[in-house]
Amino acid sequence: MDAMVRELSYAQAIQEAMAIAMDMDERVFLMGEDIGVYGGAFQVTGDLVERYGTERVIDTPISELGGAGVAVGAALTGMRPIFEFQFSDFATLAMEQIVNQAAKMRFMLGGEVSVPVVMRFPAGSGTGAAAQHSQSLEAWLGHVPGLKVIQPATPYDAKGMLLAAVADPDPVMIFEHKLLYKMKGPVPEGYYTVPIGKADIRREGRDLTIVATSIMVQKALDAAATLEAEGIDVEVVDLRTIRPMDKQTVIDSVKKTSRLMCVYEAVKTLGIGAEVSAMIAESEAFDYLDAPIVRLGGAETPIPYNPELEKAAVPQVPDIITAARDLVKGVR
Amino acid sequence: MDAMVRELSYAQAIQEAMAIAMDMDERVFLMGEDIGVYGGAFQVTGDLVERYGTERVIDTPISELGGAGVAVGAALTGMRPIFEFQFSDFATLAMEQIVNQAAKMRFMLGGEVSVPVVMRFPAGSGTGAAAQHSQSLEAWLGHVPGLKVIQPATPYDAKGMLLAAVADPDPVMIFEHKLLYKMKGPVPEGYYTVPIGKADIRREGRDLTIVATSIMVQKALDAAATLEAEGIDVEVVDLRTIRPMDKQTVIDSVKKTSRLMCVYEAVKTLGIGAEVSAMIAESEAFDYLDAPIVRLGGAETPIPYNPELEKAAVPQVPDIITAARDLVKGVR
Amino acid sequence: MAGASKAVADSRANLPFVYRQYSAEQLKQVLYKMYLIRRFEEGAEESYMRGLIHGTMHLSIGQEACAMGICMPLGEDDQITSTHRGHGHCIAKGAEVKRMFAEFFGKTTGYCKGRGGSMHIADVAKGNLGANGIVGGGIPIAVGAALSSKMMKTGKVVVSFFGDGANNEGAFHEALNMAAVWKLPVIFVCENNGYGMSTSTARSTAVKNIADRAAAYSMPGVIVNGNIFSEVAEASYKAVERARAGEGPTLIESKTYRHRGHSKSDRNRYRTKEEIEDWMSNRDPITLFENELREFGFIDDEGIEAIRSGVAQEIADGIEFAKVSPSPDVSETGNYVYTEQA
Amino acid sequence: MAGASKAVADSRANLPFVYRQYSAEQLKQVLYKMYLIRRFEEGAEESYMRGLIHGTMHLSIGQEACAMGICMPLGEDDQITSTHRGHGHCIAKGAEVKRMFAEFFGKTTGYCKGRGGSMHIADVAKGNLGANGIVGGGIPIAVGAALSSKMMKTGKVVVSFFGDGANNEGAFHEALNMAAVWKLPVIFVCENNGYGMSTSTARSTAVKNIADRAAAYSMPGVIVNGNIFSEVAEASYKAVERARAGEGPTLIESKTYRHRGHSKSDRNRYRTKEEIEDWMSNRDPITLFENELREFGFIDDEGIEAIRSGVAQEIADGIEFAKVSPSPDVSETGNYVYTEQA
Ligand SMILES: Cc1ncc(C[n+]2csc(CCOP(=O)(O)OP(=O)(O)O)c2C)c(N)n1
Ligand SMILES: Cc1ncc(C[n+]2csc(CCOP(=O)(O)OP(=O)(O)O)c2C)c(N)n1
Ligand SMILES: [Mg+2]
Ligand SMILES: [Mg+2]
Repeated sequence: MDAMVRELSYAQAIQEAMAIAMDMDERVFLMGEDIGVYGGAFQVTGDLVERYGTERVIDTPISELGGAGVAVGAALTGMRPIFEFQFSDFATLAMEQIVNQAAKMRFMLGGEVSVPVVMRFPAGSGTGAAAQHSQSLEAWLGHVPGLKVIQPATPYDAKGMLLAAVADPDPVMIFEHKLLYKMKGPVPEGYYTVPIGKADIRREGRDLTIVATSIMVQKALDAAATLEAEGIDVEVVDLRTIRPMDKQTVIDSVKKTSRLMCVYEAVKTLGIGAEVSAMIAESEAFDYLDAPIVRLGGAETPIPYNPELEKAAVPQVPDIITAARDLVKGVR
Repeated sequence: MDAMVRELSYAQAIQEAMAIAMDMDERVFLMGEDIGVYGGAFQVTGDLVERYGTERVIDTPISELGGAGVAVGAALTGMRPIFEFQFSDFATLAMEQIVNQAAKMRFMLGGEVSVPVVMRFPAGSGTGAAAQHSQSLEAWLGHVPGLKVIQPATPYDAKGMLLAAVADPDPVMIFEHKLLYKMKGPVPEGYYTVPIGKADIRREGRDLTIVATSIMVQKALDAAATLEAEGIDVEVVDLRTIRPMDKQTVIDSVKKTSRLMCVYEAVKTLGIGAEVSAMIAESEAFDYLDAPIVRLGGAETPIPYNPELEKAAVPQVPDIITAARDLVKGVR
Repeated sequence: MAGASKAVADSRANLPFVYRQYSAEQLKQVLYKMYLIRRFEEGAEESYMRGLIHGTMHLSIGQEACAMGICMPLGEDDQITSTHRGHGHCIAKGAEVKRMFAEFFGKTTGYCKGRGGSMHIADVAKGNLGANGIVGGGIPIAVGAALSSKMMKTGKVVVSFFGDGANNEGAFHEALNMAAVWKLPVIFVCENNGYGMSTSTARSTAVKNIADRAAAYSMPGVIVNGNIFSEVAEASYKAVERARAGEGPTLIESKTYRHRGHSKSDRNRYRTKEEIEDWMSNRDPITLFENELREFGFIDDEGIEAIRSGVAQEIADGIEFAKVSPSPDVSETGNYVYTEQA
Repeated sequence: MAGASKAVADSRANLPFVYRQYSAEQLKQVLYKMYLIRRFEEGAEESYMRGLIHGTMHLSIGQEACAMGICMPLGEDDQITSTHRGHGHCIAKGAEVKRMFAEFFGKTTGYCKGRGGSMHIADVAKGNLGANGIVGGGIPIAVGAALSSKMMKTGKVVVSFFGDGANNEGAFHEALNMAAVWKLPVIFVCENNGYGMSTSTARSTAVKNIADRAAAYSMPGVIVNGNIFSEVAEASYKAVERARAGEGPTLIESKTYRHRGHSKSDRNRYRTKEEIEDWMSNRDPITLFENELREFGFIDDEGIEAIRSGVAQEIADGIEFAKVSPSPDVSETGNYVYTEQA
């Protein structure tokens, strides 16, 4: 079946997933700002409006709170909306509907309803868009029971996890790093899903487990390639799902390598790495640890506009290499 | 000077701090929903409107986003607003102004401005107000550079830290547990401050460090009293500030006791305990650890209405006792 | 109008809307339900005082004509989103008081299995998508439900209840605008009881009537006396017709008053005793409707008595049902967070 | 009107507002600044194409009369909040283009020391509290600044610029309501260029004119041709007077057009070439104003030429300044997050 696998960009993979979902289920539709004729700020919806019409590819006014609420209401009453935030930063305007309504409605109503809404959040820095358009806020939603939160790192996962999200009866939040949109990778044609809640071991290794998310997965793999030459054998775990987290895969990896480093772009304090570290520190894997657990997260600063500062504010490949080397060699 | 120390409730202590701040500085004023003639949903502003008038104790319309933005704009232009959210849950409506504006404005403008706004968030469960009125969201704001985030646990600290917050040139977010409002404790008259960024060792001990926040501090102390009878000597660290965290005090304590447990009411995953645990696991204190780091946080659920379930959803004294005993005795 | 003779029907021609539109049986049923709402809330209040219910609650006593009038022309398939002050809406849309009491008592037989309480009371089967603890929170959700109706061509109409205080929330603005742009079958019902908690509309709202804001969304804005059942029902009827015809949303402002404080902790400092007295004595919606029914010959003293005692019985049974129902087990604290998958 | 003889003054009596209100020197200065805005943006665009500027930017070419007209009656102490499309506002409020270029180039000499870039350009000393990356984000902040003005009795007037797209944000609604209830000295200026990114007002907004929404806040709503400097300035002048007199806010809708795409990644699929052509050829605000000035005898070809070459020089100098200015050191990545305390 190899003939069915093409190289697609991450954005194309998402677009294909949305098209398949709309073909399979007429309840699926898209909502967001400028996702119609404009094709979306990052051209993820692209020309879908030409294929599915303005009734299923709905341009909303610039009303994030209301728009998210409409999606929640539609999901509650039988539809399957996929809502695009133009930038994940604008989730700050819609936290009410996401957190108080979508996440809690099933619970508050004693299980009488489900809210099968999918929300997509273009996230992260690196585009020179400065502090209000570059945030990584997945940890906030990861703290909220009732939500599922995913961060696919490859075109393959982007498609498969989006299709899993659409099939999921509960609200699923997808954080897509903007710099991934143009990244290419093999994507099978047709329908498939990648399960929510399962991490992926992207590289096996013996000396150190690096748990990475989103764009940091590729950076970790790049670092691992360099470290291999130095004789350091890194295992790279792509976390993929923030909530519910696949604890067992991480625990098993750490039991094997005895060392753990987490790499993520969001602000270090209270980011995903805090949870991964704490989860290991309270698990059976604690006894296997040969070294402190290291976190490489974003700097404690808003994202700067200046391109050099912008890069300096988030982990880069050399930072990962240095930190990994120090950790394995026992440098404190 | 003991004559000047009275017993005040936590709410009274806050009210007194606000009155002192308004007496000392005419730029200080209060904004919020029903803080005037109603006295605030939890009677924290009480009768202040009678003393300071409706121009300095301003009832806003029910407009959290706009109201927070007005406070930010006033702070930016020379005033010193103290903004009360009626419930911390409604911060979900104002995250835009808190996170994108207040937190980042100084940075985005290259240090040309400061935003000395204080925001108060009545938080937590235990009042039977169900899922949308019982959240503990301090971890979200703790993840945001540019903000300072505090959680005073006693009337003394509530007054002193609020006065420190008003004097601070940057935005300070205060999370006040609703069940603390009626708690009484000694409070000196007059002006004093309790520094932001300093933890407090509320009880010294040798066997185990419990880092607790807000209402969990008292519960931890209660647990410690029981454990003492069993020969377990607990050190209780009141974290007090979430951002910037007082790492050194926690590190020193763990180096002494070799065991760490964090107790907090918020949802366990990605709550404060994750950060405290990860901070220790990457610090010099790691080598001193004799046991896994345990977190006792809230259940992975919205807060239920039913009172028994509501209690079961957050750590209680017996839970702390059991967890501490197991940790010290090495039960896994 | 089953059972009404032609002569009776004719004699109704000059009567207010509901007397022309609905049968005597139906109208008596409305009176029954208005009493049911009131007695339900009185029963809940008493149970609260006796420590049987915890938390807080927001009573709609004095606003019963609103809930009943708006829901009168709705079918069981039509949907509503409700508010923190939502007991009346819930009963008006067809809920059983026993399951409501059970919810307030935190029991598994409650509408939300004891997880939601007063502020999240819902009855999805009857089209009540739920009360809401967030002021304005239900408004965009109603618009989403109306979008579903339009996309799935179900013909459903959706009503969003909210208060005067809610009209200053951004959610109100964003939701009304979208509903109007997309011409959705939704009715926005502002129950203007003069205050958002302690803040009068004069102190909170830059416009005299909430309905005046309808022009900002190019939709009809209708003001009714919310204490007169027929007025409310007539406005709702027209708005429902408009919505079903695909002509888009309507904003109805129903002016009314709550007799009780905002919630259980209100000292009522922001309004005078006289004002409260006046509304209670002279403009009580149940008294007004009951007198009208009697005056127009739709009911007699005996009929009223039957209603009152019927209601009393239903309330007593409801409370008893709630009391004897089981509480959820603490081992089930984590249930219903996610949908159980096969 | 320093220097204008009485005869000249009299002959102005029938001219549009600005020709009566301001001196020839002042008006020539306005033309200069309109050119400065345009050439600044063209210069920025070119620098972007050449890779000297990263990120994105939103050009206001075609909207220059708006920025200049609104800011004309403002004093240096008066304040504005601006938008993602804020270069014009910044220059109109008195900023130096060299420090703006330096900011775009990410240099320490920039207004934000290279931390903010185009979307956060500000000049606090001149009263520009900052552009904003969040649509509608500046509106409540402006109201807060106006509250400061009122509380501190500084007499300052605050202007909040925003686009037509922003008028559907909840922040717009909440902020205008509060400003009106509290009668604050703030002016809401909607630069209606017909589109919020790709979405026309017809597809996004349930009302024909944004100014029609002023009624929902009991404030005056004024519509002006945003491409005619005098019309804009006159409306602003009246609103400023009203604000300073303590009569509260005004909503001004300035109808205009942006010649360029929304940002650097716009394919312009949502509007026709003809539409763009028409606005560029027949309604360009600079051409209109320049022609008017010439027609009314306030300037001649030589004067225009002097302005153009003066602007060209200032732009060239500004770009050079930006180029040679130092970049911040990466060791300073964490600076300015908090206020440095003694
Ligand atoms: C977003 C939000 N803000 C504030 C509150 C607190 N609160 C609950 S009800 C209420 C007053 C609401 O007034 P109105 O909309 O007029 O409804 P009423 O209570 O009069 O029925 C307030 C301020 C809330 N629940 N949600
Ligand atoms: C809250 C928010 N939503 C969406 C965006 C993305 N965005 C930036 S500008 C823009 C269009 C704004 O339209 P308008 O207010 O009319 O201003 P214009 O660009 O036309 O000047 C959009 C959607 C944003 N920056 N902030
Ligand atoms: Mg009200
Ligand atoms: Mg526009």
